[in-house]
Amino acid sequence: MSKGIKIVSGAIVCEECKLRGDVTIGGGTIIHPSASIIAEAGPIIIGENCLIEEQTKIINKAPVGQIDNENVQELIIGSNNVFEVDCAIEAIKIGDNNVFESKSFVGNKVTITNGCIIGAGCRLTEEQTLKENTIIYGENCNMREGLDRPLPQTLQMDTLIRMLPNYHHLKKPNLVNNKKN
Amino acid sequence: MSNYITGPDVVKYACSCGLLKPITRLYFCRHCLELRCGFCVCHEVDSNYCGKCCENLPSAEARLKKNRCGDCYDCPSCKQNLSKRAATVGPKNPEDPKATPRKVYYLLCLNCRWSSRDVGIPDQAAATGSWPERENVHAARLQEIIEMYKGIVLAEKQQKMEKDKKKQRRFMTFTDRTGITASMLRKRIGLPDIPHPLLKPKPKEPEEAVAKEEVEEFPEELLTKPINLNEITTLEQRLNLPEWQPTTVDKLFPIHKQVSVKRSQRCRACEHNVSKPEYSPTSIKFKIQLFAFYHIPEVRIFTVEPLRAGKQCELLLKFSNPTQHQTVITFLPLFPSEDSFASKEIKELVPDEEVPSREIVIEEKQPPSLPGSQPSSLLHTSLSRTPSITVKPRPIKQAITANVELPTSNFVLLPRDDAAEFDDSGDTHNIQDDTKLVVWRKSNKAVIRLNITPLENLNIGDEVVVGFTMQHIYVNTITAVESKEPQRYNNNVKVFQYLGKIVGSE
Amino acid sequence: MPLYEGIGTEKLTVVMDLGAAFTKLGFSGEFAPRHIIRSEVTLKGSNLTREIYSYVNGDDLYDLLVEFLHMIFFKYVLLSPKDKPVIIVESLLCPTIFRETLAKVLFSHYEIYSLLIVPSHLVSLAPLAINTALVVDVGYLETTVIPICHGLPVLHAWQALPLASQAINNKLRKHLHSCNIKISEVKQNIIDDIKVRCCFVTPQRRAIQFLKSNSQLNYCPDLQYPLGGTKIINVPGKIRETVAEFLFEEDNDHQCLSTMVLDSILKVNVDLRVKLAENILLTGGTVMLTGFKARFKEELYKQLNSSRYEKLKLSKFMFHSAPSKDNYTAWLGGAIYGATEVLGMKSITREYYFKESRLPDWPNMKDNSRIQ
Amino acid sequence: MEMRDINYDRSEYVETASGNRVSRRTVLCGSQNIVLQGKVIIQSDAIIRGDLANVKTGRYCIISKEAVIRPPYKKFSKGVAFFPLTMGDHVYVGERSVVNAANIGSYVYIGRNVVLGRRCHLRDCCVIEDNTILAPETVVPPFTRYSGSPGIQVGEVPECQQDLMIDFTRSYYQHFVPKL
Repeated sequence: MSKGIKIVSGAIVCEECKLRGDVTIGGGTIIHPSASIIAEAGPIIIGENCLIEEQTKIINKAPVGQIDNENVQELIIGSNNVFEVDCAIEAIKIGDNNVFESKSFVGNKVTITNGCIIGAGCRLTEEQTLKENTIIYGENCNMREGLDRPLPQTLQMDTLIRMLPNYHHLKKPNLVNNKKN
Repeated sequence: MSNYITGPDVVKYACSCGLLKPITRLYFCRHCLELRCGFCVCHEVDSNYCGKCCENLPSAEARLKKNRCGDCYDCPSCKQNLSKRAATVGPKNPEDPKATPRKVYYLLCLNCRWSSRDVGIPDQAAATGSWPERENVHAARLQEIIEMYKGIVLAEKQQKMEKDKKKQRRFMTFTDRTGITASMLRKRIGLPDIPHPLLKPKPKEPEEAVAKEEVEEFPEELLTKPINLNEITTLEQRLNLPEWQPTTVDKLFPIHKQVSVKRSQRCRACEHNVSKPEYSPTSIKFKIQLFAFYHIPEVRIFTVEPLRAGKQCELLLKFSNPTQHQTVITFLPLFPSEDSFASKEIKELVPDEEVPSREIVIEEKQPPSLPGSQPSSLLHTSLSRTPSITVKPRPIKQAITANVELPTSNFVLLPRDDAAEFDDSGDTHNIQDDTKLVVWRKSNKAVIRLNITPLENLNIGDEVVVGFTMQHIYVNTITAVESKEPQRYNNNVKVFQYLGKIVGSE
Repeated sequence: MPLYEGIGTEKLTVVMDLGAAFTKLGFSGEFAPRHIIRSEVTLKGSNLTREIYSYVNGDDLYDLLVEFLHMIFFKYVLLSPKDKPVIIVESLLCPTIFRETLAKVLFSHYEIYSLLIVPSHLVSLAPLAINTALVVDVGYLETTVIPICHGLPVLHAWQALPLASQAINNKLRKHLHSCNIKISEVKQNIIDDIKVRCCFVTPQRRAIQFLKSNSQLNYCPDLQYPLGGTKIINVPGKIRETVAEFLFEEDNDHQCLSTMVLDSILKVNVDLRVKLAENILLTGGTVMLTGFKARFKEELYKQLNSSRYEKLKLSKFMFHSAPSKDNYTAWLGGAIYGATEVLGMKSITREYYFKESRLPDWPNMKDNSRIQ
Repeated sequence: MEMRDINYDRSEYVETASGNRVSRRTVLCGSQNIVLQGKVIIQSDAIIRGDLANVKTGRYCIISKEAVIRPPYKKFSKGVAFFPLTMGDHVYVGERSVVNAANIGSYVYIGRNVVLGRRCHLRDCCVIEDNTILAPETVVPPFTRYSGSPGIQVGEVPECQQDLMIDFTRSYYQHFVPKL
């Protein structure tokens, strides 16, 4: 896999965002300015129709103390995920239809399945795998089970797709839409 | 950097009731010329309003709706407010072509994503006011019991009144003399008997509760099946619904939002209002605002040199005059004791043992002692005052750990005029200041230099507290009836500064 | 709620039941308290919260109560207290300093019009419309038992033991610390929450087997209680079952919950004993623990056939269930009394209080003289 | 306590005619939709998303480092639109705070590291303490102090909050002087 940024056509990636290392961005994904996606210890693959807002930090960091990087770990992010302003993600794996609210933090020992909502300001560091449709909210991260998945933000993204291009310089998509994997 | 909004309070004023409060928390009653704080004013509910929809609720309606807003709801699981969400649902009869998709509403909590659909409450067609309520299961029975007790106590009260009335009746009635009551007479001449007003038919006694042998059984499956904590409600969630206190999550339901209040404060001594907000919930203006911040010169710590035990250091204080009248500030010792201040006497103002507890002093409300020549009858309005209860002011419990060398001269503070902010023309119009005292002066503000010496026996890390009495001329603009120009009084305020910790020792 | 017109017109009096852990607030004539809040105050300066019952002396209690009542009147009840009647539901064994300071705060600081103090055990009978029962109030600090015969509390037969919810909390905290070493100081309301959601009172037959050394009985399943997203408290099954056992084990002077009830019945004269045994009323929040009432009944029967109590010719015990949740039965009684005219007749007015400057109290012979 | 001088280097800040001091290192998207009413300070790395909807602030507003001012979106019957964000006079926004609110009144103090949820409505004279997370669509009544996550009312604000904020923001502006 060649090092470098791959953007599938249809994705809106603003100029001011910071992409480092081997990052693949799926179609229909919107990345707001000043977001940063850093693929240090391995590639990051972001699915379709994700929404990544300002100051978001998605980092594929080598777990501390593991210096040799022969087993390159991939950070795979599913589709229809929403990363709100200033959330920090270092999870191993993220499924679909998840919402990470502002200033939430997910440590590198956590696996997120589908339809989860991580409340604003919640810090998840404990080694765990969140079941489907789990809702984390409040100061001491109490856990609840939602009835169904959070509905994808299609309406908001359509308006963004119409509005963003006429205010920002966009990074050119350099990948035709037949996704490899 | 401590300011009034977030930082710790570094300058505190002594209120007339002995508590130390920053100037922003103090009121100044112009009728008895005293500082008042939240502790020694009488708070009253002024108006009710709902915090969310910011509408006023007249008090009768608030009482009828049990102090709850009609269409704002709180989430039962995390006490945040619920917002209404619309969902479109297929037309009633799918085959009829022109039927438009109906819009139905449900409640959703944006913090913990609890929704009214979780507990099976059907979505409502109208957005407001149609959500189902839950009745108290024992409502009917309790209503009967209350009626019964009312009846019993009422009858008892009437008998007592009856007994009193009988005693002091002076003239003799026909039955007293002859012993024939009206009902006996009516029976003899064949008329139907009229029931005695007191012996009206006893209301149907609600039957007494019968005790039962068996008691709610112990759920056996608790021993074997592991419980899922997400289904059991927490203690707070149960207590938010006191009447039903649901134990499982599926019995939770939306709670009406509690109404909040706007309060007005009234000075205890002279019953005058000290602060009265406006009626509309969103306005921040006040009808009556006697806040100390607008009447008493404000003291702020400008800079302070590093504090060393026993060594003299310099403290700069910034005085600002909020009133429209010029005032003169003089420094007086904290407690005007006759002899000079022995350092011991300052250090421990009040030894703790004999702190008198809060007795109540009941004295007839004498008019505020105005130095003017008003005859007291003029002030003492005719309405009879109930004996006023003033709690005896507690002694100020604040250890002073530094002596301040009080300057002998006083200084002038110019009135505040808001226009000064725009024209920066030189305006220190010919005030000769004692340069040793006044370091800097601009419109209604002045910076004063004081020398303070922390006490020798303080060690590193001790808090340094300095205090003095500030006497300023207060111009009372409520002109009494006959004197035209406003009265001028000397008002003494005790001010304490908390300068921080001792850094080094000599 | 049926919006009958009665509520709008007549004067609504505030009814308060200041418990050690929780305070029940509401209005007279209503069927449930409007609020049940913790009896604690967050001091303005720092945000440390202090319980009301942790007062040091009169003045400390005075300031705590001023702050607490200010929160009650202006955040929950939304009523300016000046010249208004107030009803307080209080236990007969409530410390005098608490009653006197509370009255002083209400009268001198909030200038209320009149104060009616009703004994909690007596008024707990009002929702049941009966006048003879044995009232067992299992509260936070202590459990008190006072028999009420024909509407009169039989005070010489009172029993009280510090076996209540505070003791359970302390025991639970000790156990949790022993088996979750890395858990530092756990806050009070988290312990309360674990007790209410996870713990229960086992039936007697299992308790007997626990005592037998060779019991191969397996306990109920363990439980993971999430704490603050990062830490998880492991609540082993053994604790969930046995945390409330000590309430029923006789301590070294042979005292426990069930013996209290029988001792109290012993002190009442003979003809009322059967009636009391068949009218037992359990009140107080701790009674709502799952399995508490069932176990309490079994323990009573077990005590009955022990040697101390054969003088008691009792055959069966019968329990009342009040038309309210157990933790606010006393408050409901106060609300029912408040709706009647007794408020006008028996409450202490401001003038009386300032003339006497003390509260009439049953131990005080001036109020309780026999000759009247 | 009197406020210390905060000095900034002259090259980084632009001073407009009406006294606004805006750092060059800010991300101002859609700057023609952003209206500053005068004597407003926007410090470095702040983000104002004027491209989503127009943002209007009052006089003497202070937006600290890395703060994000972002108009919220609102779902209507037909599609989604971004709500214009208006701020009153004398408003202070702390560092790294995310303001996603719909409307902020005047004389409001917002602490550091605060998150205001979508479509919040802050009335005049309210104080949001540091590290508070306000749930979306919360209405903060005047003269209240909010704290905690989710934000609940923890106290009250003194009645003369209006003058305190005027004095605070004005002395902040006067002590915000370029490095000599």
